[in-house]
Amino acid sequence: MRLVYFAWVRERIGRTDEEVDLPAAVVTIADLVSWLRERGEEYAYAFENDGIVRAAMDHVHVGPDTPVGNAREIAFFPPMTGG
Amino acid sequence: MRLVYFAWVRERIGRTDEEVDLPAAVVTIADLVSWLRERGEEYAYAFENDGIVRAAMDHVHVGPDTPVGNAREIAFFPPMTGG
Amino acid sequence: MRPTIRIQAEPFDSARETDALVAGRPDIGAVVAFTGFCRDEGGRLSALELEHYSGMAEAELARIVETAAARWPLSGATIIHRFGLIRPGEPIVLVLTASCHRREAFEAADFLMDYLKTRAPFWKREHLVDGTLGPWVEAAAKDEDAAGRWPIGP
Amino acid sequence: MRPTIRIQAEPFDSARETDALVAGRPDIGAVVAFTGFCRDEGGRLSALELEHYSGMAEAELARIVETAAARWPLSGATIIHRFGLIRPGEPIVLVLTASCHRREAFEAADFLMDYLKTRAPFWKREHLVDGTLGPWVEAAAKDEDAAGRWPIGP
Repeated sequence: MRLVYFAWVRERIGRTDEEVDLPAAVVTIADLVSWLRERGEEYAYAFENDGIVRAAMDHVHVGPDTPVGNAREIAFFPPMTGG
Repeated sequence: MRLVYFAWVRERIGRTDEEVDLPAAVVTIADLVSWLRERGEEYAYAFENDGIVRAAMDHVHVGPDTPVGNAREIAFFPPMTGG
Repeated sequence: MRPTIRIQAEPFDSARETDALVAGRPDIGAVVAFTGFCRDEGGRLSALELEHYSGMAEAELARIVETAAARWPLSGATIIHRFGLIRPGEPIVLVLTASCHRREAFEAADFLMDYLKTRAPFWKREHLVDGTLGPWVEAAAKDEDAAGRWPIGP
Repeated sequence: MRPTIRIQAEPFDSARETDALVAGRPDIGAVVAFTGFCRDEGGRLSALELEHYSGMAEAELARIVETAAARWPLSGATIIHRFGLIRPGEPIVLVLTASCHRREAFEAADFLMDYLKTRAPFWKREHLVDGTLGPWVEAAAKDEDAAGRWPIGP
């Protein structure tokens, strides 16, 4: 599964994207965030406050309870500031 | 005093403008309308329904109770349909 | 804020008017432009003829803009209204509002159009595709209602 | 209604986009154009840097327009959003809505901007006049509130 990061989430993690193999225990977006936090302090820093970072699955906004299923690409990013 | 007419008020009266000397009894815009109605059937036709034709005094919208005072120009016209 | 108000027979260029409004003003974050076009009313019209009360039209538009500027913090405003014969697809009126933030620009443009429709001395007459002169356009009750949406009127 | 949605580094020409929207459509009576500009924030900023999520940005803007088109009878809609480095005074975003009557065009443009601000994957970062990189712009609570004004959301 491909993970992509944007804006300060990207900067904190220090990469734009990566391929990951998720353990079976990761069912939802929230599980994925918990799993990422354990991967290193850069991830813990990016996700330090619950409810700030947003997620999208295959280009569609999703909430923390959404099952990751067979998503090809999951994105994490701060609240949007376009326009 | 100069009177000016627009759109179908102008067409019904058959002129764009005219100079008039008002009798002392004409105090308000409503008085002026009543006086005009007596001047001929073209005026009676233009003002046949009360509350339709609008008035402006020296380029400012006014209501029927406004005193005509020393106005230089009084305009009569249908409800506006610009924009 | 010195508004631009013009009444003219010629078409206008909304991009050029917007450029003029924002030039040298890096505090402006939002511009709303409303353009009103002549419709063909399902193919019935060959043109609209716009009559106006010269002198009062400029004065009334200036008063309408003044009322908007007292209500919203506008950085600039432009109103251009055409007169004469206007063909379907051609623009009739342009209202531009500029502000730091979008909410004010949207509300002020909306307000200006509502008040312009009911207070600016312009009258439309239909010219029909069969070559005859159609009726004067009747004022829409919905325009009066729209102007009534704004608690403080001019 | 086939909307135009573009994400590009280059500036845009709002008059040309409006012409394209209304060409051959004499049923259109109203076009509302919203243009968002880069502000200098009192002289503090040298530029804004716009990052976006390519692919999702286009898809999300298409969904936002679809939601608007289901709610208002739109004859056309255009959204152009720039990315990259944008200087104060330069345009960032253009939203155009076309309809028979002005009310629908105004409401749809207002709605599109509110939803674009809170849902389209774009992020702004400040570049300061002293040459340093400033912070990422924080999402404004008022933008979330604004999007909440519309009872039916996407």
